[in-house]
Amino acid sequence: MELLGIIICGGAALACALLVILSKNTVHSALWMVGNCLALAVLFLFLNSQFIAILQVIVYAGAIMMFIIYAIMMLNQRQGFETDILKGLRSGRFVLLCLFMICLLGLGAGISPMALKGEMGPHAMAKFGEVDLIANYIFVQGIAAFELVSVLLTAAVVGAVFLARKD
Amino acid sequence: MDIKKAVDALSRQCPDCVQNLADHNGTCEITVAAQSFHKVMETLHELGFDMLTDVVGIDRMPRAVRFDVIYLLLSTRDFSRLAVRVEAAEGEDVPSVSGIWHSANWGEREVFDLLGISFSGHPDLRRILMWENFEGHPLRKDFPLEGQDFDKPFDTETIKDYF
Amino acid sequence: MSESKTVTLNMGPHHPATHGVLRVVLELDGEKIVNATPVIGYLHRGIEKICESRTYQQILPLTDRLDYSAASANNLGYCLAVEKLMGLEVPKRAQYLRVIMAELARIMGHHLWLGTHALDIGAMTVIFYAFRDREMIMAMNEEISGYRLTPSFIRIGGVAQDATEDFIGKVRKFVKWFPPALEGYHQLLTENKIWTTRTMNIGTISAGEAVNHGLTGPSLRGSGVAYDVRKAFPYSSYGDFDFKVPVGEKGDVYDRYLVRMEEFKQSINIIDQAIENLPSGPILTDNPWVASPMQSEVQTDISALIRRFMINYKGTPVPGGELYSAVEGAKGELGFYLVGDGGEHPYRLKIRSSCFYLASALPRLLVGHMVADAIAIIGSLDVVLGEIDR
Amino acid sequence: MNDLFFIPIIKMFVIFGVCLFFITYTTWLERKALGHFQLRYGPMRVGYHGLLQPIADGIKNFFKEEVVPDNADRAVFLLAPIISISLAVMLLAVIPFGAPITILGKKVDLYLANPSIGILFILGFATIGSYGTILGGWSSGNKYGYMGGLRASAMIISYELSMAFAVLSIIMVTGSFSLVDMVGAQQHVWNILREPVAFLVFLISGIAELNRTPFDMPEAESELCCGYNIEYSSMKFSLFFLAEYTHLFVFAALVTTLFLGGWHGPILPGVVWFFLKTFTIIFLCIWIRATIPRLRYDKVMKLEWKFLLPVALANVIATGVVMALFG
Repeated sequence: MELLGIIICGGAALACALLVILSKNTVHSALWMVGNCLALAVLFLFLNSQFIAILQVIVYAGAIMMFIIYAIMMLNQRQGFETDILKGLRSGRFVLLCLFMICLLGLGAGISPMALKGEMGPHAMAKFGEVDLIANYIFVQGIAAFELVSVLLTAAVVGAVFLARKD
Repeated sequence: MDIKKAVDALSRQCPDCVQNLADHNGTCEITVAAQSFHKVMETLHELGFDMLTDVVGIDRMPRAVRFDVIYLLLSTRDFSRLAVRVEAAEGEDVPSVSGIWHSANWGEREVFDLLGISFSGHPDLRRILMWENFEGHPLRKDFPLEGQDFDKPFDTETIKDYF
Repeated sequence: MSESKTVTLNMGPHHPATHGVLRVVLELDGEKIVNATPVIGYLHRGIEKICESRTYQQILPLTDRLDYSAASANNLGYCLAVEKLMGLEVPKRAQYLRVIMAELARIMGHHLWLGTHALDIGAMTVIFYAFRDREMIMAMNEEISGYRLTPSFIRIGGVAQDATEDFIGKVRKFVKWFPPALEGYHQLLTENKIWTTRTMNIGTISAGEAVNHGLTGPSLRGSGVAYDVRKAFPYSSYGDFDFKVPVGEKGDVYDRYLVRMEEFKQSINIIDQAIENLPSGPILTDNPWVASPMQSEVQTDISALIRRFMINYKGTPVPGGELYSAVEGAKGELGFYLVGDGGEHPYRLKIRSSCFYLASALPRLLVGHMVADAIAIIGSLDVVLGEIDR
Repeated sequence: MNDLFFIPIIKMFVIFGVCLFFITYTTWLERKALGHFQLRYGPMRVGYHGLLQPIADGIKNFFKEEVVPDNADRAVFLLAPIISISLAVMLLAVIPFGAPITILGKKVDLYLANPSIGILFILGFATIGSYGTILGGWSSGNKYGYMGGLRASAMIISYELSMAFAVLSIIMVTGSFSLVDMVGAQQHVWNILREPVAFLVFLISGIAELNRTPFDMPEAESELCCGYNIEYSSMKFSLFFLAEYTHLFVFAALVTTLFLGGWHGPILPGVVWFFLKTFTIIFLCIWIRATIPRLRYDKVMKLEWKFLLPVALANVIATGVVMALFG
């Protein structure tokens, strides 16, 4: 039952991901990306991590994709544009991409059993109450790294805004 | 401003341009020749007639010089009116004053649209009330009021609009 | 990616906020307007052309349809022009009744403006308060003339009929009732923070530019030019009444709003003075060419019947000549350039429409603002398409 | 086993049925209340004081012609109202309507689900639901719709933040993400007394997210002639309309749950209290709509980024400080 769900959601995520790069229309691509995020969120649910799942929905499917769609809508008013990369992807390089993804899948299949055993594994989360666990990881054990990353991101944002300024 | 004084000042600045001075039921009116018209209007603007109230076109059809164009001026300082009349034959241009008064822009467009008097130097002389490919000028006295061609349909195919 | 960064937005002629069939083609950069082109003519009925083949009396109802939100003021302007050409003297009582009707019409027009302007900016309740009061004036119109919106009450040479006691009572009641209602409008809008941010410093036009663009009426007075035809060229006994001409300072949407709100007060003030000092006497000039005989005369006197028939079907010959005569309509200077040739029809009647020139100033006012401001600016100019297109 | 299987399904039908009934009648309430604010009666013809009006509207819209513009992106155009309504209805699942009641000797909770992340569920899926608005505007192939969609996405991106921060301070006070726990924590003191600033921020940003006056940017009828739903007709329009009112209802229910003590209240049963409070908030929204003009788009953005967000952040910090000192 669970495995079936995982297979369906994983398949959906993969299909969405493929459609992201194969859609002609940019907004459609972005929409498939939202679908991808949602499928991933459901996968997280199967891993018993509700919190991560809902974060996936709020942050990625909600906020970030909203930004991206806003930007796309702002830039091209419904005239779908095809860049060279997209054209290339629909031709021979598509096969290459599929190969790459299969490799990735294999890699994931090899790694995941190890990862799922640790303290962050689904069974541990179900037992412990995952928000506490994650909060503990981020704000107690990894506080220094967390703060450093936030400073780095802030600097990156400031830099990006500075570079993107019109004059 | 006393209208008489203004007209005197005008005659001093551009002599011989005022062809006729008349009083139409309380509104002073001067008739100006087309060639000195623009200069007269500039002078009047400097003399304080800062608002162009309206542009009136009249078709006097049997007359040789067919059209009258009357510019109604107003001074908002002391509220005095002055009408300036310029005559134009068919096919003759009247110098546009839309560079002096912005309101002349639409006023002259309307006269152009409805009477077919063109204004030289007008920045945007298009039809305004009638649609673009309308034929004829409705306020001319020889415009047919009824007949076969009277009620032409609005043709969206040939119209060059903003899109 | 795309060559032009601007979007063309075709606002109107079917748009809820363009007050009729005004069409403005906006060129937008994001939400900012970089270019605006008003397109008019969708309501062009050729009134000026029709007038050339109608008798002077028959033209009167056409003038109602110019600025249909304040119809009586148009009647007054037209009648004054014809009377001036004929050299008619109008009895004092008729003049006072005309003033009352014209000022009621101005209040009616301003009611429509206030309601729709506020609705455009998003305050949807004001229009119902304004229309409640407008309804009272409609009832007065109906009482005195039989028509609610387009009374055609003011006639060449006087007015259609004498004011009834009922009408006078209604006007008195309205004069008492309206100032508190006006306070209500003020409470809803004037101090409202959102209202002030939406209207202050929007659509600003300096006095010089406003004059140059041919703005008249409240839109010009909002810029600080105290030009009011009622004061500058008094007509129809306006000299008898004591009233102020409110002016603004900056010439933005808010100032135009305040000027109109103050005009409500001044108009009600004029009506109050006129109704209290209403002189007695005839309501129609005694010139037999113009004064259509009363019903009672027609029923007893054959010559009166013939005369009435002649006036109504053949029309009144008006001496030749040209003149320009203007009144202060609800939107600004409403002028009639009348050319008579001695016959029963005018040779040419040019209507100086205030809204036409208000609309011509739209590009100047809109550029640089946002789409939402465009709505506020169009609302603040208070254009009526019936008068723009004629 | 049977109980476990049947009760959620029955509950689902009851809750969605009752809520959709109330939501439909919210439209009636809005029209009636607006009418009386504006010296009118509102709907009067269909049923006693127009009571059957929502049903008549539904039937009418059902039989109207479906129009899909040539210029529209057909798939997205059809998808948009579905996204809107389905995600809006999903939100009803986690709202606790009342204290547990006993039916036939069994304890029944008056909510469909109580996930440990209830409040995040609502925030997340409300955002996803607004894709319906954005895509509806974008796909219509109409410039007004396009601008409405653009405005909608900008609004969501902005106001989501202050809303989340207002919720965050409540989470800090309650110590839980579960809506049921949040109501439980308010048995004695309502959160509105503990977190008045968060309440105001939540109310304002909530009204903004609902796209109601004075923040009705995406559908400003006088500017954009209805904005994002300009090309929609028939049932598709109805779905948008219903989704909008569902959001209004959920928002009011959320304010009740987070700040007004949920189902707690003396004498009357919990469910009654819940709906009383919810409809008070809905009435407040209608009242605001009847009174206040619309803000301009850029001012709306300024209000969020320069005022609401800093206030909400400061409130979170203040809450933390107070909790650290006295908690």
